[in-house]
Amino acid sequence: MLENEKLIGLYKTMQTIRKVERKIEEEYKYDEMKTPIHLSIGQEAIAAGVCLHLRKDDYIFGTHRSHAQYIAKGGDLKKMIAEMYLRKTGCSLGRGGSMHLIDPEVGILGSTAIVGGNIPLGTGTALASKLQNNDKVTVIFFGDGAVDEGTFHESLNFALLKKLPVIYICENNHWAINSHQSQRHSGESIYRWADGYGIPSYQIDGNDVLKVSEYAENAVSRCRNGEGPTFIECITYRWKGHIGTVNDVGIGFRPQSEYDYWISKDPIKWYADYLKATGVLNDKMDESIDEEIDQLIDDAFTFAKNSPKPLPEELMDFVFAD
Amino acid sequence: MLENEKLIGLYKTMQTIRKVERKIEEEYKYDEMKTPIHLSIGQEAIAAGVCLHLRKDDYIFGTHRSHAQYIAKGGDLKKMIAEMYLRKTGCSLGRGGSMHLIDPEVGILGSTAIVGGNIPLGTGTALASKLQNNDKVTVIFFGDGAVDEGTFHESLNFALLKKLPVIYICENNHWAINSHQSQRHSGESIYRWADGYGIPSYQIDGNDVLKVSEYAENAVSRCRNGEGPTFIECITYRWKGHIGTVNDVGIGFRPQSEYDYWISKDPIKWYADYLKATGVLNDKMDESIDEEIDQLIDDAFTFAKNSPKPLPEELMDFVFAD
Amino acid sequence: MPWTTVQVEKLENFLFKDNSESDRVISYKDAIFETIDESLARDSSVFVFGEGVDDPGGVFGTTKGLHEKYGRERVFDTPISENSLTGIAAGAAMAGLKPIFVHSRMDFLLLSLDQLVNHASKWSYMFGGKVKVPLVIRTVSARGWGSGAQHSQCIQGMLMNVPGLKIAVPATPYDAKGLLVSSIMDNNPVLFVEHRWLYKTMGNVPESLYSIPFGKGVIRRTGSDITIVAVSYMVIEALKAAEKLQAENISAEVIDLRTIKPIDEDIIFESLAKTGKLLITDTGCKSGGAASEISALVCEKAFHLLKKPIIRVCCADVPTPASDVLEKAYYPDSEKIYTQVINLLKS
Amino acid sequence: MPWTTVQVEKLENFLFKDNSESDRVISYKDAIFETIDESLARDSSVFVFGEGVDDPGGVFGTTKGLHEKYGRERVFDTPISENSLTGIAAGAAMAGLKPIFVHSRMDFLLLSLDQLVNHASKWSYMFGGKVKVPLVIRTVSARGWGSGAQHSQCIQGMLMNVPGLKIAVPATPYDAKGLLVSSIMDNNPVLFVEHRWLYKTMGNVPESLYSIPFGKGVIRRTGSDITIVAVSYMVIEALKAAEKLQAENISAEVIDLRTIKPIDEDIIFESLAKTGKLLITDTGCKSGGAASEISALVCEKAFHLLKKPIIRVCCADVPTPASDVLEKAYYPDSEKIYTQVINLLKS
Ligand SMILES: Cc1ncc(C[n+]2csc(CCOP(=O)(O)OP(=O)(O)O)c2C)c(N)n1
Ligand SMILES: Cc1ncc(C[n+]2csc(CCOP(=O)(O)OP(=O)(O)O)c2C)c(N)n1
Ligand SMILES: [Mg+2]
Ligand SMILES: [Mg+2]
Repeated sequence: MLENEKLIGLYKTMQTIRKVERKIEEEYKYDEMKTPIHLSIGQEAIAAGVCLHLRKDDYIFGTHRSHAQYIAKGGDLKKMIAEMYLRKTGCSLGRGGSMHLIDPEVGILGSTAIVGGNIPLGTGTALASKLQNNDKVTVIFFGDGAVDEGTFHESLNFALLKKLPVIYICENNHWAINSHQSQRHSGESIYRWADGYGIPSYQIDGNDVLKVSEYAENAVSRCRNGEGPTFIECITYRWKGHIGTVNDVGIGFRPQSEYDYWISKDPIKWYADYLKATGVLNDKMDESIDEEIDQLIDDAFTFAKNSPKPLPEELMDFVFAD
Repeated sequence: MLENEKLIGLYKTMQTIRKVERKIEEEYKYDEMKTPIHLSIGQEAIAAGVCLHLRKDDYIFGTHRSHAQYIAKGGDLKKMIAEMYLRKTGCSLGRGGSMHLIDPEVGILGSTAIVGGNIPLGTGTALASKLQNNDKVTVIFFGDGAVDEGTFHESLNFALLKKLPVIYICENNHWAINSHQSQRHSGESIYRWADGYGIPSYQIDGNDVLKVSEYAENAVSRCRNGEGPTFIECITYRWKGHIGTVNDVGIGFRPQSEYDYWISKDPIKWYADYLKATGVLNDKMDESIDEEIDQLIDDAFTFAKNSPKPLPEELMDFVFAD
Repeated sequence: MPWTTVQVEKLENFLFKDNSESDRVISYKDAIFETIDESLARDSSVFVFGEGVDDPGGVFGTTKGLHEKYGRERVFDTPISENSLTGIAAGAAMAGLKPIFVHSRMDFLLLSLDQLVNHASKWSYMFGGKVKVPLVIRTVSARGWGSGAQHSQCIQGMLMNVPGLKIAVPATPYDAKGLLVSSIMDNNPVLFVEHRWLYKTMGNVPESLYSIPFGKGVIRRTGSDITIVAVSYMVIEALKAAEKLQAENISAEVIDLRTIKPIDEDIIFESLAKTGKLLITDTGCKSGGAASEISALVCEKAFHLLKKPIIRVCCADVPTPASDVLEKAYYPDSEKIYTQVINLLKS
Repeated sequence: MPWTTVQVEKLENFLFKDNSESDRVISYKDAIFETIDESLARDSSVFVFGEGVDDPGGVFGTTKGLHEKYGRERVFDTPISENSLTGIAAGAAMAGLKPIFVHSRMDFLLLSLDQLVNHASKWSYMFGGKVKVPLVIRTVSARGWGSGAQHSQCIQGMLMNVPGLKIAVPATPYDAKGLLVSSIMDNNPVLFVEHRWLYKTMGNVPESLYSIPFGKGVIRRTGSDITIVAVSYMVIEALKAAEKLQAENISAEVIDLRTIKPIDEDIIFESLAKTGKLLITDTGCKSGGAASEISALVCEKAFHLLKKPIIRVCCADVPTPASDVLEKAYYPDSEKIYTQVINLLKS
């Protein structure tokens, strides 16, 4: 069982993600963030529960939907928001936009907008850990759509073959844009595929941050002990539509009933109630956490909005590293 | 149990494959077949056992090592040998060479030299059978190396999702060129991967033509009944080296002991003994079968060697179909 | 809603007056939609599939509702497996069907080049014409709104290096329909290159099905001082540039190639015979792109007609930046074409 | 034994006298082998992997026995998973290693373009230079002996359209070593294009490690009547053609670009200033290939130096035929270069 400090830490992380996403959602309509956004509201528990057990020098790779992981791994919030505004001060200097978040200081080596594309990359940093004889762990976050790609198969086979220190976190929110899992897989258990290779694989409630934390902790220690990869399928749901700020609920889109069910499974609400019931959290603490986070967010957005944009003459910079 | 006629048919097919391969091996040294060859000696039981249950209008797709399947499915032998000699009369009019055998008359729609490349193609003809509402079956033959590719994963997931009439035959001879399976997979059971998707999957003795026939028969009827794909891993061994006429046995290559063991498991020798022990075959019949096959082979090689080569001015033909 | 919509909605409507009889004016998007609709109705061997074809959005409206009209057997969503789906389409084509496989972004085509280049495009030749692969690959290229390096590529130029593949690059609603019909009827793999910024473009389109032959370009605007060969969306930017140039009394002839594989060489040469000067503009990166091949072709076969250097106005040789400021610097547009022409004529 | 060996053993030894001090003469294959050997010894962050690197053959001898010398952790065989292995190499590079990933045939590169083009080549730019991807992709192109359409492609031309990627095309043992050293030291993805028919080529190679800068070509033979720019193996055919042309009192200058991304423009322009005529020969298909980009570049920047059309001598725009007769018709060689030059000068 985690000590209170960590329990609160998880809560803060989840709240920060939620509040940052809400703020982005709120500001997006002003068309100042001229870049696609993929909000992770509803999926906060996964990034929080996994990253709790990672060191600063462990690696993570995200996807088009990476805000949560960037925040959970300790990425610089100012630089993240500045990237949303495509400013020179952004984490990718305005070249990448919301789908390309990076912060090497804390092991975030980038995220890809190509579905399934980050699976080999993270498997590669894990190979590096092995060749460099360090105990750095790599975590790759991807969705239920990414497992459709051949890279999933090729990379998992390789990771097991070489017993690499890598953790595959599949955030199964059942949807790939408006394509339901049932239109892409004949079964509902992605973890069985990974299991077929012989990789320890699990399917868990991705909205239960304690469960996520528990399974992640074991996976991380397996990696540190050189026992090889682990696959964890986290069942969850994205509240917002695939992209932008719409909801994608209703005819042709996601059923209202499904949506309502998952709203009732709000990972943050459940966890807050749990922490309060167990006396770890009280309303006063909750308020101050709120204020603390709001302050961070205000600072980040102010920083971003007041930052300069790249200059046209800088177009060719960074095509090649020296 | 199969009736005698079919039992003898299987024997003839295996012998034809073996003898054709031996003849190619013998003739190759004259450098008249200016194309790479991949002999299937030792793997005859698989193509024979599977194709026994296919109709003329069923489809098959092969790989770089497709001589056996071409013969077993009833491909024109003359045209096959002519292709080896890169003649205008070859099955691919001299454009393809030994790795690209085709005979649409009997459902052989081609073979690919790109490992894993035929898996989607055969899955595609199976999709066509479904959309066209016919009961044609597609069989895709590939090796233990092909399953390393992402196409394996992507295609099997799709085939099960759409319940396609396709049979995946993995000829596991444990080697991909000089790369042993253990250098590519952590386990020894490829069928488990397919099983992970939920596809009925089996691992059988690929040198026992009766076993192959039995499993293939069931798989074919599942296809015809619209019950979807089947995966069959056939354990076998190639006697010759990966390519050409060398043996690839000895230091750095395949261990002599392994080679000797598998020679002792000669699928044809075992089957001949079995047929004789059960009185289905006798020496006299065996001899006449021999003569019959030798005649076919002589005719094919004579035809090929006396056929004209393509002309330089025909270079641009067939780039596009009209 | 796909983010590029945010951008596209900002574009003004561009109207093409085609040399077609029809006075019915519809959008590029609707032209594609009705072609697919009518093709599905006409030919039972045609089917359409790809990520999101049954989406409420229907690949930016081009497949919207067709799954309800023709059933999910012939219009279906797929797993995210571009390479295998391309091979599956090729296999279905070998068995006599006419698949239309859709990529909502051209970038995803890069996952499928094994099946497209190593297999589909080579199959007819490798087997001496014994099997046909009548396959249409639709790709939509995006531009703007921070689409970024992985959601905005136009790699049609790369694929001109692939024997056995045909490439259509329609710029008008009329061509979108006529070339899509030809692509579906063709017995070979065809890459059908669409551009998101053309979707709102309006033009005359006959209701009936008609086809436009591959390898026949069209002059969009006649002129005598310089020839501008434009590919895909750049046709619009070229026409805008020509308009501006007119004000400077510079008469630019604008050629829309319609297909870049095969290429209509004669239409370029005939124009050059008048102008002696050539500017080529493409939506892809400059180096190794479509403009380079066209330039090389001219320099090899019509050098005698050239009075000046051949200018290429394309994307910079840089992965697409997300920043709006950098996008402006990165993309070719009417201003850049205009400036280059002025400089060329001054030189 | 790989079948191309059958073919390569038939080739006569071609000797390059390089402007290097060393009088040690070794083969192209040995130059690559020793560079990898010495690089593994010198830099612990270097590792080599790919299908068959630990094979008794050792990728045609270029990695032979190295797994015994440096251990299977740094020199290892792999599953047949080109796309993911490319991404795995890129990931390892991001973590500070210097991977060398080998394809025994360039055709297999087509399976990996998602990771090479969408990821490795864009990573530095997409993230504002925050991460480096020092990655070397070795590819060996085959030719002849019925290799066929899927085992003989030379697609370096296609990849010139990819920003963020560097492409080396060494033709001599000296360059093979010097450019491989530069490629390994480079902090960006480098496509290292080898040709099977160059493996037996002999030349002077210093024992010590040395590097050759990207974007610096070299004149292999000086001449005054025509400039022949040759890529990869075509350098040898160009030199043979130049020899034949000499007999006709035609003096051909042969330029070996060494790297086609970046391209040494000046060396071409300086030569053109003398000759005014240009023939470009590449190992790939003509349309949309390397020759097209080089031609377009010249026509844009050095048009004033051109007296005649720019001729491209490349493979026909056809999938590679297996037939020996058709191979002869398909491939560019010294005779075709010779004939084209004669025709050009006559014209
Ligand atoms: C290779 C590729 N194909 C298609 C797309 C288009 N696309 C963008 S996001 C997405 C859905 C991804 O779904 P999932 O992996 O479940 O992630 P989620 O959006 O649910 O977080 C698709 C298909 C893409 N970006 N890359
Ligand atoms: C995509 C691809 N990668 C690599 C190769 C080189 N190659 C040719 S055959 C072969 C081994 C195939 O092994 P397997 O699938 O087991 O078939 P087998 O030769 O054993 O019949 C390899 C790696 C290839 N042809 N295609
Ligand atoms: Mg999802
Ligand atoms: Mg094998």
